[in-house]
Amino acid sequence: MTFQRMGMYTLVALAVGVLASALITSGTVLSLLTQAVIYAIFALGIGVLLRQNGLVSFGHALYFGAAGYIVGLLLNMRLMPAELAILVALLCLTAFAFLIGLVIVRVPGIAFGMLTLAIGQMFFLSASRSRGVTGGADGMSIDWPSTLFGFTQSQILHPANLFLVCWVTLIVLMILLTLLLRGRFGVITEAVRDNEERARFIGISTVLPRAAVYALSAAITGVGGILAALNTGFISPESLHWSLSGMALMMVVVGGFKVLWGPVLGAVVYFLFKDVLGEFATHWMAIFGIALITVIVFAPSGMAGVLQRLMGQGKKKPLRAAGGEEAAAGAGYQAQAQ
Amino acid sequence: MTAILNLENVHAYYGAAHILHGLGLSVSAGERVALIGRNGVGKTTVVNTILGLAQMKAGAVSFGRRQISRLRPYMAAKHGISVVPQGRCIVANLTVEENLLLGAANGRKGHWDVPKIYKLFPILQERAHTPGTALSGGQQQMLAVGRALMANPDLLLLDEPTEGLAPVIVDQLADIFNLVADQGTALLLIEQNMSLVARVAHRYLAMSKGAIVARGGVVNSREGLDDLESHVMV
Amino acid sequence: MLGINLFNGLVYGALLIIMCSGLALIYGLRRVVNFAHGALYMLGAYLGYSIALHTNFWVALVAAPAVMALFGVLLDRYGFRLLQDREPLSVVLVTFGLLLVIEDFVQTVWGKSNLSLPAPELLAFSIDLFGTQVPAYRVGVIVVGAAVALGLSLWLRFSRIGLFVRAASTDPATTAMQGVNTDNLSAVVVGLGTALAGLAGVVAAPFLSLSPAMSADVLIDSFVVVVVGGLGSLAGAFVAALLLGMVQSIGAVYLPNVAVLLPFLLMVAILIWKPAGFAGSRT
Amino acid sequence: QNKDPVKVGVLTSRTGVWAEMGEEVARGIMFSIDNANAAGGVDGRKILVAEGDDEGNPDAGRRGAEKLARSGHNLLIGSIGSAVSLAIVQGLDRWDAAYFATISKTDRLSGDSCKARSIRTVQSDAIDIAMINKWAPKIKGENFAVIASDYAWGHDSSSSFKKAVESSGKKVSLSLFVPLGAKDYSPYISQLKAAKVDAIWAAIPARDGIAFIKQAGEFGLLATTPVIGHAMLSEFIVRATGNNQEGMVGTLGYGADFQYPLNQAFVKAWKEKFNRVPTETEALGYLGSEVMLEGVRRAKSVKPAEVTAALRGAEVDTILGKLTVRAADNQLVVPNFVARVKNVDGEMRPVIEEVFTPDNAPPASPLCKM
Amino acid sequence: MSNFVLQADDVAIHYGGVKAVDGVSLTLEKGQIRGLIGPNGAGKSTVIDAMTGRRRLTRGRVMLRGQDVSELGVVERRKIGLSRSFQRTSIFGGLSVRKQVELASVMMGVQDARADAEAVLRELDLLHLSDIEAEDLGYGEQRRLDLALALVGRPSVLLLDEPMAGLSVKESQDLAQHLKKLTSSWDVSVLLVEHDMDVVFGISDAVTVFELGRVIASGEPKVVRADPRVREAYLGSAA
Ligand SMILES: Nc1ncnc2c1ncn2[C@@H]1O[C@H](COP(=O)(O)OP(=O)(O)OP(=O)(O)O)[C@@H](O)[C@H]1O
Ligand SMILES: Nc1ncnc2c1ncn2[C@@H]1O[C@H](COP(=O)(O)OP(=O)(O)OP(=O)(O)O)[C@@H](O)[C@H]1O
Ligand SMILES: [Mg+2]
Ligand SMILES: [Mg+2]
Repeated sequence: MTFQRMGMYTLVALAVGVLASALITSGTVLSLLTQAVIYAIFALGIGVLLRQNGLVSFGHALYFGAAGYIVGLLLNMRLMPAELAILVALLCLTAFAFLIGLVIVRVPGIAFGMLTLAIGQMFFLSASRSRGVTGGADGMSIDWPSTLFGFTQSQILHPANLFLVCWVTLIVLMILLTLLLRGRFGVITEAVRDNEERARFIGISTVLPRAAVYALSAAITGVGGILAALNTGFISPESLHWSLSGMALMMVVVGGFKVLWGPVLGAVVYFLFKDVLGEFATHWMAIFGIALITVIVFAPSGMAGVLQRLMGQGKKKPLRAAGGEEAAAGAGYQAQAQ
Repeated sequence: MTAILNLENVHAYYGAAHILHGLGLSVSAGERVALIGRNGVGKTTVVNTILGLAQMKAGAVSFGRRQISRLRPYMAAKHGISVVPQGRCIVANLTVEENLLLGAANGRKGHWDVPKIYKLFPILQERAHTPGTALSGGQQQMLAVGRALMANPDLLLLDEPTEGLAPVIVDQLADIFNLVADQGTALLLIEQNMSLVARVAHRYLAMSKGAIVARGGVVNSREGLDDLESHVMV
Repeated sequence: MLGINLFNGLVYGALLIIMCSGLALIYGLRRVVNFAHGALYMLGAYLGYSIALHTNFWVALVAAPAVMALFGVLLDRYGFRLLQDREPLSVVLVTFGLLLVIEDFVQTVWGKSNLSLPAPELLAFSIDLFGTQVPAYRVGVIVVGAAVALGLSLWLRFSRIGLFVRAASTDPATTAMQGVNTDNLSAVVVGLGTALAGLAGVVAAPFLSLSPAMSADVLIDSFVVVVVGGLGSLAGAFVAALLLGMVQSIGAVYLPNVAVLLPFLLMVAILIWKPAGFAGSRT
Repeated sequence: QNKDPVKVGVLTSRTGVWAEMGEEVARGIMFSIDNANAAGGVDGRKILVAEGDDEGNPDAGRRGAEKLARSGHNLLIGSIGSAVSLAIVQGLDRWDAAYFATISKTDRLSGDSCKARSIRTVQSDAIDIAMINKWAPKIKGENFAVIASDYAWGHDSSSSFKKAVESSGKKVSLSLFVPLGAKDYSPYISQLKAAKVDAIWAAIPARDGIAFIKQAGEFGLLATTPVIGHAMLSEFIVRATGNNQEGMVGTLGYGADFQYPLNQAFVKAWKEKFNRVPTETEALGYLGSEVMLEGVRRAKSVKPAEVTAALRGAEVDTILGKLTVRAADNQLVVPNFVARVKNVDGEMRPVIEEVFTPDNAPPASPLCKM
Repeated sequence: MSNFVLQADDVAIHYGGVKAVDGVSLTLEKGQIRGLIGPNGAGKSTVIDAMTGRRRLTRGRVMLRGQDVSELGVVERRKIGLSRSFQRTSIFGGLSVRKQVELASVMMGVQDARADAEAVLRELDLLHLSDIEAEDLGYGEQRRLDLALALVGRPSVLLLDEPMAGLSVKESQDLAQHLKKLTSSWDVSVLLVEHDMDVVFGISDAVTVFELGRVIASGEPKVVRADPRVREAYLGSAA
């Protein structure tokens, strides 16, 4: 993709957002889309981790929820203006994720996923049991000030505006990511994902880039968490629970993680689908399960893959599994290492 | 003579990559055939096709008189075809001895059993209870050969069995392959080391670009060697 | 007091052994971290409940796992086998989908309420242990757990199929090349693993209550066990299951403030110390 | 005649951890609404209902509430979890909706998170605790143990019991806190047995409570030591624990045998339809819905803000008597009950033994600023 | 200080009870090619692992240009000029040939990484494959790519673990000539583990023979080739 192409896509995406916010009058639809975009950012974070590190996180809800908690606490303590609180929250999360990352990215394959799950659950349990500051299992409301970045609360919270804010945030994040991953950082992380040992033998210290990707993905998810906190004005331990991570992961895989916009697509489809379930909603679990299985079975590279194929720009050969050390069973016996 | 293995007009793929282009070959009981060719012409793919590990989109494979339409990987062994794979593929969490026992999974009885293999490769007996992958490359190769023999095969597929082996071991293996063949097991030997081919094979098939391009008899002499090497030097 | 706590830990550990040996077996052969395992456990428990209502507990103890085994065979044949060339994450999410379907199914068939299955007559008495009365049924749970652990170990170590299972767990392609019918082998192993989940469910039914949430409860504990033990390793899972059982029962008494976090702390600590778990040889 | 219909959004747990209670709440609410419709509606308006599922999760609850409210069903009622209710009330102004809390007890709903558009019709934790303060000193025994779930509510229950008991010169010699979602209670039960106390105060709600009671029975604890349950006598718990709870005493938010004309009529009608008495959860759902409809009747409007405003400070006649919606915090000041599980006509259910009238309720929280 | 570029002193590596390498000393002079041969399992790969920091030493030390590097990690050793190839091809399957070689070059701190990468690719006849993803290459090409990754940044020491394995006769001979050329044009020293005796004896300046984790012979190729112990333990008919 050339820079012109990218610029064009960006403009189109922004225009779509503005048009949507202007033309859609139904508050229900707008709030649904807002929700979808927020989760798209969440999923984008998980997708980056998967794409660049080949690592699956079952605990990213930690960053989604923690972002809301940190902002909420900072605001409740009235230590600083909300704008600064947002920044501080993101920095804290990123730094925390980087430190944790330094330790946990050494753990290979699916065990990494389990480790993230464990860490996430520890925070979930601690938040549920804590009394006082975080409101424990009941959660806490977040006191957003009456103005934020120069806009009044009711302006920001107006469905059309809020949607636009989230949408623009998503687009900006995607542009930044594209630029970042296209540079040296992107190549290094891909090399480390492909063959960690060899990477060290060409002079890449492999833990640092992996931890950096982990921190990056946490930061992105954190941005989603902050928008969610803005949207709901409330945060509870459920936002830290692994089932939320699982749901976001589901969006990533259903959307397809080989391209950046796959997870975004997954999130949008998820919410629209859930919404049209309507009266079958009591059986949403079964319907979802079946839909999930169907997509995975029939569209291995997610809906993004299907779309790409329809548009005729897909790669002919399937990309290699980034999932872990296990080579697919049928790939021939040469796959085995000595 | 009955063919143990017969491939006709095989087209094989890895994903979208078309590797074998209408390849045909056949090995009869007790024969010693060499399959030679440069790197990457598709020799291993022939093995993979026989084992059902590559996708065969056209053509036919038959074991003995039985036509096999859809290959499952365990089918070949059941029909008396065993493999010393390129890369050895020693099963990591099994001991040396268990790796050998695994070779007998097809349930065929015959000349070879564990003691006989140990006699052939004493080092394996010494290491019988260590994990198979804790052996060096060459020791693993011996184990792979031993394991393949445990199947008491009618046909032994040897995919570059001497890659990475010391010359003494290569000599030893040459003798062993001859011994095995003398006992009536057919050999299909894929090899880069032409002097080994010359010492073991009676007939060669030369491959290029996924098809057989030349065939002939093998003579164990300077000229014979030159002839063989001419097919892989292209 | 310590004695009775160790006993309690042993009971839960035994249940985890039954549960996790199935999970480890399936992972070993199919490289699938089966998120549906908890749901299968729940399904087993509810099936056992219904069978026990119409016949008795002992029939349920055999019949429910048998039905589950059949389910497992089908799952392998029409699920895992078709997906065997896919990246692990996809298959994990397929099992996640299956979990949703099973949970919904159980809620639809048996309702959303908690159900309760009494302990079988034969074991409905108490015995005196370390000076307190403990239900005999719990001793039974330990016996079943020990039997499963011992039986599986012997089977894997000494039987021909056991050898094949171990081989296929490490390297399915090579194992197939040696003439092992890996398709059937997987079906057997997944069937067995599923049956064990079902057995765990039936065993748990009389002493932990039956509810649609029982699946999620035990799933995380099971993950902790198999990961701490080393994915796919049975011996590791056995050790980790007992360890977790002990940690929970001892922790609840002596470290009540952090008791909930203990399993996770255990997992984090062990994985950082040994990234591949107790028995992990994979690096 | 062409008045706008009353559009109610019944949002409760259809899936998730509280799905079973959700079913009961919804049944109670629908019973009230169906009856009202059969009688020609309220204020000459038909009542239309749309349903939603909060999945027992605040985020899903908020989403569901927003969807219902924005589609016009902006009289919301029925969520169970306190966190879900707290999440919903944050959005009421934005969506122009009102909310009736029928089951969520957290004090924050009538404390720092109180909203003019939100009314609670069930006992708050504070009301429960005031009752415990009165009742606990009367419980037989000198030496007690406490076992409670390890989160805010459990700790509150435990400490207020302890304070009440100690103020009358008795003591609590063992306090245990059990993590939410615990499966195996044996480590706690062995400690309780070893403590050899006169009675045990247990505050373990719902599913966890069921597991605790079953296992306590299994270990013979219930046979030797009386267990007093805080919020553990609900029918769905009693049903799931077999005969284990027979004779157990505890707190209850509603009793079918409460002597009050409206209640007797309600129970009778319920029996006709369902062939059994209503459960605590069903009745609380019914109560909430009745209060909501009364609001419409008084406001002569379906505008959420007007409905709640009309109720604020009002006295309403309910199945639990003539009760006031306290103006300071929009809390319906309800009575409270002590009950005992008994075998009535071959079925276990809680039977009221003592009523704590609304005047026991503590004053409104100063944190509530509407 | 010695004039050895690389020096291993009494290096030992034990895997539990297995003494894979048990007290080996080795030296490499500037611009020298030293062949390292020995029966399978003699410990050749293990010694390379030890010198590059992939395995921890049980005993002994490794010196690079007089500096003790035993405690340094893989990355640091590579950065100060100690590079290796792998017995089993180890490349980045998902990256294009050019991308990965360029990356290696960048990591080595080469100024003009692009030019450096291209030079190496041209040397190894991979330039025409630059834009292909490595996993789509043929086996021989993958082996050359493995070597290319080891060559960028002009390391001063190259430890090559059976670079000719699996190559055809012609490819091996080309590669051998190539190595010879490198040592003179780049001043790189090579430790060459290889089973192709024609190659080893053809291009080495010195040969060391291992058996059972110990050195059994070392010296000029001719002398070593004539050593009866070496003949018996290793060479057989290839002598
Ligand atoms: N799994 C795979 N996917 C795609 N292409 C493959 C795969 N395996 C091998 N190939 C390609 O198929 C071709 C034939 O490979 P094959 O391994 O059969 O060659 P070979 O003759 O055995 O070579 P060698 O002598 O190096 O072992 C090569 O170009 C190789 O790159
Ligand atoms: N991870 C390991 N654990 C235990 N023993 C090992 C391990 N790796 C290698 N060994 C043993 O160490 C010894 C030396 O192995 P090494 O791979 O260094 O041999 P090599 O000389 O490179 O042989 P080859 O020429 O076959 O590659 C062998 O006996 C081998 O069995
Ligand atoms: Mg090959
Ligand atoms: Mg080696």
